[in-house]
Amino acid sequence: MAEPFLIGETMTGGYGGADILHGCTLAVERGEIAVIVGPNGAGKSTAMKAVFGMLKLRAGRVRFDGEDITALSPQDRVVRGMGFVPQTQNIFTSMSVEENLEMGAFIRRDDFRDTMAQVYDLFPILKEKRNQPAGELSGGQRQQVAVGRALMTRPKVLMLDEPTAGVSPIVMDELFDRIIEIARSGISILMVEQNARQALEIADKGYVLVQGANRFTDTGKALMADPEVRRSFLGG
Amino acid sequence: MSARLRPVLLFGAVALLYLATAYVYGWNLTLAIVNMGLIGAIMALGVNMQWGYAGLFNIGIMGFVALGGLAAVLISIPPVPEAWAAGGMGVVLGLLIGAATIAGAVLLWKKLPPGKLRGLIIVIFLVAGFWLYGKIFSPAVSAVEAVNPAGTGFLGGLGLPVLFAWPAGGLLAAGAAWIIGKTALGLRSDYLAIATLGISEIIIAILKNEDWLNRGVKNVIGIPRPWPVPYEVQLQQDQGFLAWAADWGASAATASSIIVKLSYAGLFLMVLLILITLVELSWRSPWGRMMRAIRDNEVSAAAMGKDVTRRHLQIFVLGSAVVGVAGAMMTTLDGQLTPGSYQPLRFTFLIWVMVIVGGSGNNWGSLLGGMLIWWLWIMVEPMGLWLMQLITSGMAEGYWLKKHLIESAAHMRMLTMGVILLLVLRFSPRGLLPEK
Amino acid sequence: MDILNAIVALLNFVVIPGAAYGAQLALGALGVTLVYGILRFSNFAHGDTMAFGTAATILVTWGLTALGITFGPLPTALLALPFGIAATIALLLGTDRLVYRFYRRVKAAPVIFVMVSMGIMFVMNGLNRFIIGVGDINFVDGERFLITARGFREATGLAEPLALRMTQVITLVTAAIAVALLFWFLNRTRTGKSMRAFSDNEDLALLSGINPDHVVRVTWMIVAALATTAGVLYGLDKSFKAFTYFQLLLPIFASAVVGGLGNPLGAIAGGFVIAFSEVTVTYAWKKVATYVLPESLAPEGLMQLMGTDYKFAVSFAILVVVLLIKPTGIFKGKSV
Amino acid sequence: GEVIPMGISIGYTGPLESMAPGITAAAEMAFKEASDSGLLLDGSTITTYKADSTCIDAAAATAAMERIVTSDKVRGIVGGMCSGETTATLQNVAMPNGVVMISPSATSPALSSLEANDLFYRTSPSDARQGVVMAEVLQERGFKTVAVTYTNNDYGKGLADAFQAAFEAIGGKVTINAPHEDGKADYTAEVGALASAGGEVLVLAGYVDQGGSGIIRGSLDSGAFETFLFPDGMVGTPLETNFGTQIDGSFGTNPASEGEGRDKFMELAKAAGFDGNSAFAAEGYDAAALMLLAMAKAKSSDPAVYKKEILGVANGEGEKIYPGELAKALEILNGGGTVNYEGATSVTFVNGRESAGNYRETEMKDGKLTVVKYR
Amino acid sequence: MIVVENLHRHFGGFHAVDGASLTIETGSITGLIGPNGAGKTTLFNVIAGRLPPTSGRVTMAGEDITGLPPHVLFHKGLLRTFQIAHEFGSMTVRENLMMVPPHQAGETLWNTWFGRKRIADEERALRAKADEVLEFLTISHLADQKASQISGGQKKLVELGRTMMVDAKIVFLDEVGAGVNRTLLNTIGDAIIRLNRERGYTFCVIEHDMDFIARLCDPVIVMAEGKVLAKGTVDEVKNDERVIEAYLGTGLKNKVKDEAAHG
Ligand SMILES: Nc1ncnc2c1ncn2[C@@H]1O[C@H](COP(=O)(O)OP(=O)(O)OP(=O)(O)O)[C@@H](O)[C@H]1O
Ligand SMILES: Nc1ncnc2c1ncn2[C@@H]1O[C@H](COP(=O)(O)OP(=O)(O)OP(=O)(O)O)[C@@H](O)[C@H]1O
Ligand SMILES: CC(C)C[C@H](N)C(=O)O
Ligand SMILES: [Mg+2]
Ligand SMILES: [Mg+2]
Repeated sequence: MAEPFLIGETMTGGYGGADILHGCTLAVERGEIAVIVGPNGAGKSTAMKAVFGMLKLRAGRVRFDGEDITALSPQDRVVRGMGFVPQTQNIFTSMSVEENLEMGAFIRRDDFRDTMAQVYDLFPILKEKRNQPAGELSGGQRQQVAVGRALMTRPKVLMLDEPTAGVSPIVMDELFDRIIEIARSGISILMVEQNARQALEIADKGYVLVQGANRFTDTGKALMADPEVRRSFLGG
Repeated sequence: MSARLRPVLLFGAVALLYLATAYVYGWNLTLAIVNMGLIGAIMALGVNMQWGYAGLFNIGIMGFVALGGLAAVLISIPPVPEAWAAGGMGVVLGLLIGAATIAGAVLLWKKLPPGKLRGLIIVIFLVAGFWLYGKIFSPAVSAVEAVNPAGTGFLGGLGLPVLFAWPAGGLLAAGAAWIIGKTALGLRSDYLAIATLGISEIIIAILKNEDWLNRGVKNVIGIPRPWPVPYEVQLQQDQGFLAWAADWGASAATASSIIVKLSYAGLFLMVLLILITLVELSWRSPWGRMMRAIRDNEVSAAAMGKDVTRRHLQIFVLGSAVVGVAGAMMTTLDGQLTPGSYQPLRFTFLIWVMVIVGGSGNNWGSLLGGMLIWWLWIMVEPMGLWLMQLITSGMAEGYWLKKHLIESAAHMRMLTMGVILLLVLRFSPRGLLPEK
Repeated sequence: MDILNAIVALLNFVVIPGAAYGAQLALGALGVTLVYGILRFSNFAHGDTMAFGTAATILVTWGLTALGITFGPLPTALLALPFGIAATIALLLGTDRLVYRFYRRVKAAPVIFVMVSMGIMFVMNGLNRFIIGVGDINFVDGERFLITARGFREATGLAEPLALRMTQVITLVTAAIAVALLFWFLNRTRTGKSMRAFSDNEDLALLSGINPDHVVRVTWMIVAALATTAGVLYGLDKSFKAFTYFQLLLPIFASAVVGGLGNPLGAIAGGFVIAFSEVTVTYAWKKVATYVLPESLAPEGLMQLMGTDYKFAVSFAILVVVLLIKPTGIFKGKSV
Repeated sequence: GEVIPMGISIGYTGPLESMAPGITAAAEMAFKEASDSGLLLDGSTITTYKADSTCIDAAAATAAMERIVTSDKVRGIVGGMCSGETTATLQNVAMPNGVVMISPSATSPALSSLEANDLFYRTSPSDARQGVVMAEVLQERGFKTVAVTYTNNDYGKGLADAFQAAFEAIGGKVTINAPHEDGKADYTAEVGALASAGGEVLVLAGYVDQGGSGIIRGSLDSGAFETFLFPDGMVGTPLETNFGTQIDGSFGTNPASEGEGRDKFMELAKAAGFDGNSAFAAEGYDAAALMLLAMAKAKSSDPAVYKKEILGVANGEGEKIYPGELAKALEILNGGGTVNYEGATSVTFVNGRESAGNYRETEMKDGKLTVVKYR
Repeated sequence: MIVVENLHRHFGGFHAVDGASLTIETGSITGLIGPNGAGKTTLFNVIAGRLPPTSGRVTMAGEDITGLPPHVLFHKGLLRTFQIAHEFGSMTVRENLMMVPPHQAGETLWNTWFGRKRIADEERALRAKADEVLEFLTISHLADQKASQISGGQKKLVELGRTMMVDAKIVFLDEVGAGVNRTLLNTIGDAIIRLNRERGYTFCVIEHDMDFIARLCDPVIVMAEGKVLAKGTVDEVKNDERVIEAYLGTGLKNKVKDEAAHG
């Protein structure tokens, strides 16, 4: 099998103290959706950061589009076409909504008004609040800004850490909807989700992470069907 | 370096510095540095309480130090009866009227319904109050200041033993801090900082210009020494002491001033240890936990039932009181109050450097920082000269650069101080003894 | 006539000098506010940066005059200014590389940055005296006055003089241009926005592909330009002395804070608030009153609200009051 | 002979740093003269130690002085420089350690009455006297109303008050007597208040390296004042370099006396390569010389012993001694004789410790400070 | 228990809460749902004293509590959690919990010097209590970890844990579920029900997970644009057309599309 588009292989590392990740592997193919689930503190966010180069790895490597990028800085990864929405602190609170989106498009030299229109289309509330400082938004609205910002990058691979936390059902549906669409357009999606059932439903591949290591890896559907996974990780 | 070993090693290193100083320059100078270092450490302790414990950014330390100094004058200097006779009552009455005017205005503000009328009434009240105040206060002040201006020209103090001035300095500073806290503690970080800075400048302005209170810039000299510190001159006339000094093979002058300095050091150390113990006990209790919670996240601490404003006020007042005590101690040690010498660089920034270099949030860090930084502050001057001599030793006598460099040596103090501060922060950004 | 005299006295001793001093403070405060806004700390080394920039400019000015180059009616120092700015840029970039960068890497708390800047302040303080000495240096040349006191008296026949200095006018104009440019730059340009983004959330800025090193570099470059300009204009108007520049730090900070930290407009407003509060509250109205009031009512005393001994205290008291009403300054400022 | 350590405690940094080199050079010149003569206490020589008294920071001055006294063991000190710092170091260091201090320049009236154990003298007069001299100068020049501003410290305030009292006593009018702080960025407010109060002359009891210059600048620029009276703290070369002809017609007073002593001193200074006219330089020479002569008279370099001889050497009977004649004086003293040290400033102590007060009056002419007369 | 009458809260010209009136019955677990930006958190903030209302009134058990500061409300038994976790970062997780109980003897300076014994006893009890809560939340292993160094979900658990340290009368939970693992969320739901039944806590719960709401809440209040849109049982609300349109939507649209495409 050809190598996946983006892969973090047997990643081991942590925040300086004890290791959090123990040989964890995550991968996503071109145009596919991979979903990571697992208990709180399993290391999901840590793994995402590791893939994005925000954490020093003690072992393992990250390959992207056939190249080893383990040593690249996060900025350079952005330039290569990776986009990331962190779990927390994922907006510029003092800047207006529109400026947040502009910052998403920072590395783009082309005209990004189209993309912005699309984002506003997806999250109409943001258009209403375009000139308001993002820090004054409600929790769910902030989350929409965060995702919108990442979409503005037009990345080749989009990494989302719990994009739906705190958004209302209707927006969540829209969001998942859009994620599928994005994937269809050839962009790979790697995301962490606690709304796991909905997420796995649309996932091509699912990972269950426990204590920094892969516990289960399968297609989304298969994981959904596994009773143990359902009981222990998806809330029955 | 393990967490236990580190303090031991660092304190050992500072002790070595002092020992080396004693070896090179003698105990007299060393003890003089020790004494000021201890006072610096107490000030740093107070600031550390405010910053390390509550995140209150106070850069008005100088003001509280000065208030402590004022207390030393007001407590220990004997009253000047002629001045009291000339206008003492007028001054007191004037001050009372002034205070009543402000209190009354605040009361009116609270009691009256909002609106234009309220503003008008208050303005009229204030103007009338201050007119009356001026009428009574100004002539009284002139009368007081006219009494032997070269020698006294002020009301004097209570003539009590100067040791009482230390708690009194604390109280005075605490009182000022309470007023400041009541008004300004709502401000955030740097805004609070500038407000405190401003208020300390106001305090200094008052000390410099209100001659009836403390002779203003004419300085008050001759503040008596605290029990049990003797006077060198007396010691030098005491036969028993002379014999004893001769036994030790020390000259009378040296021995006497070492005795004096040691007595001060003993007093200061005692105060310092008592304060550190009290503070440490609190810090390691639920009280400390609560304060840290407030520091970490005020919003959430309030939601968990902690009265953030009250606690901020409490720690601000306490920390300032500690600084005030140190201020009174310093003026006692100096034996005189010189308002002109209160400068932010020396009494605010330097104390901050002590806190940060020592390690904010760590009381022992304040002690370490105080002793180390004060030593540097004094010793970088000769060290700078020495360094310059070293650098220029290869140059020909009379070479212009050599002359320029040696002459600039006095300015090396700032430079060296800066370099050392940067080095410490570089290799131990959270201070030498970080908060655990 | 008397009314005229009163107005002229007021202009000459309050309005013009107050405005010029306000603009000087404002220019300094702009630099402070920019560092606070983008790099998120109060830069205590700013006064000494200004001194360094000025010292460098003075050296070049001397060089130029030695070569016989002058700037017509304008001070030669303005010609030397670009060189001074360049030197200051080099200094600040060097400092950043050598010192600040490390603390950004380890994500040190703002107060650590403040302390570090204090360390740099000490070092620069020594450095400046080393380079140019401690004395008072007067380096203004060209036409010093647009209107001289004596000339005005002779021309108008008024008893009161009126003086307007070239440097005062230049300072005011420069301050206005600087704030407009800065405002435009931060809010309208890509680099400006990326700087604000960086100041808001460094990690996220990284994730947006913003190059932090670039942002920091640009910030220091602007700060160097502002500081040198402010320092040179101040020095031209008064005189250069390393120690005074250090003392300037206090009112400059006060201006930046009262205006609202991180806000360029605030820096301007703050500068004028501080300057005018110093000048007006302690102004002795006697002279003006003597002109305006009939002879019989001529005042005995100085008609001074407060002695000048309290001018600093008064301006700080005003500052505190402003902050009590608007806790983050006149224009909503930031707080870390 | 021994090597006698002597101290000089002067503000090398701080508001009067420009006066420091002159005083130091003069004092060192006296030390050298005595050392070279080989006649001081059986051919003893002198080494000097300097302490930076900063002029304003009493604590720093104390610490620096503590160092030269306790560790370098100096036997006498030329210093301090400014009055406040001098009081502090005298009480905290010199008296406890029993070291003699002779200040060349601390002029505050408060120093006249300080308890000092015979350890403190000054070769400059009290400002109480300078106030009178200033008033006389104004009167002679026909000025009736003046404004006064002073640097806000004990020196400035003491001098301003002394002047006001003296001037009003002879019928002059002081429109305002207001302080200014040193080292501030702007003096608009002060100049505004002074201008509003008005006056023919501005009496500026400040420091020339400090706020004093700022006040002059502000006054000139706004046309508030054109003529100034400069007391001792202002009489310095910065006046010439910074203002030059702009303040022509202004005048100053500072302690100094004319005559044989001064001329000799000027010659010596010229030979040694410094400006003998620099304020308080001559006093510095005298301070240093007096201690040495007292040592010779007491036949001891122990301050506890020689302190008692200082008055005798200065006010005594015997041969008059001028600068450059230390060798002669030492010879006389070694032989058991007595001398009357006149020095560069016609030293005669009054009040048991300070110079009686000779002043010179200077005027700015063509941008230069020129001596008009002595009084 | 809590009655909110015609409450308004404006930000500049924006009406975040725009005349909301609602009642939270004693002993109920009331759900509060609504689209993003409906004003739910703002409403909480006003009730809990974090923000002053522009107008309107809040009473608790008949007592007017409008505009009282948070710490006073805490002492009246009103607790809340934050939507964006507000942990005490430099303290350990256990300390985060131990600081909560009010009136600790050790919070008085005097006692910290002269009442050490009493403090020690009290601390032991607090510690046991905190460990019990941590155990319950399945994060015992984090007890000694700095709260700044735990995962996003774990922070929310600590946030919830704090409310379990005292006997509250009413607890406002702002999206405790967001970011919490669903299996654990079920356990939390059980705990809420138990606290409600056994200890008589009243709850008001904001949550976007309808399963969670359905399991716990009766009644459910729906907010939209600062006003109360609907109120009723879960089923009533779920089938309310307006609620579906504004908030719930019609489920995963693309699922249908997806199946069509692949099928
Ligand atoms: N400080 C503020 N300044 C201006 N507008 C604000 C402020 N805080 C909240 N808002 C606005 O008020 C509205 C209500 O916000 P609120 O946080 O109450 O929503 P919410 O119902 O809790 O939403 P969510 O489900 O997303 O958390 C939002 O549109 C928000 O933009
Ligand atoms: N900054 C940090 N420093 C040290 N340890 C950390 C830090 N952040 C997280 N950890 C630890 O790493 C482990 C994994 O955290 P991570 O954030 O990756 O979990 P997660 O799977 O994303 O959980 P959640 O679903 O709650 O977000 C946790 O046990 C946490 O205690
Ligand atoms: C050097 C002198 C100007 C000092 C001044 N006479 C003083 O006593 O402060
Ligand atoms: Mg996570
Ligand atoms: Mg919300």
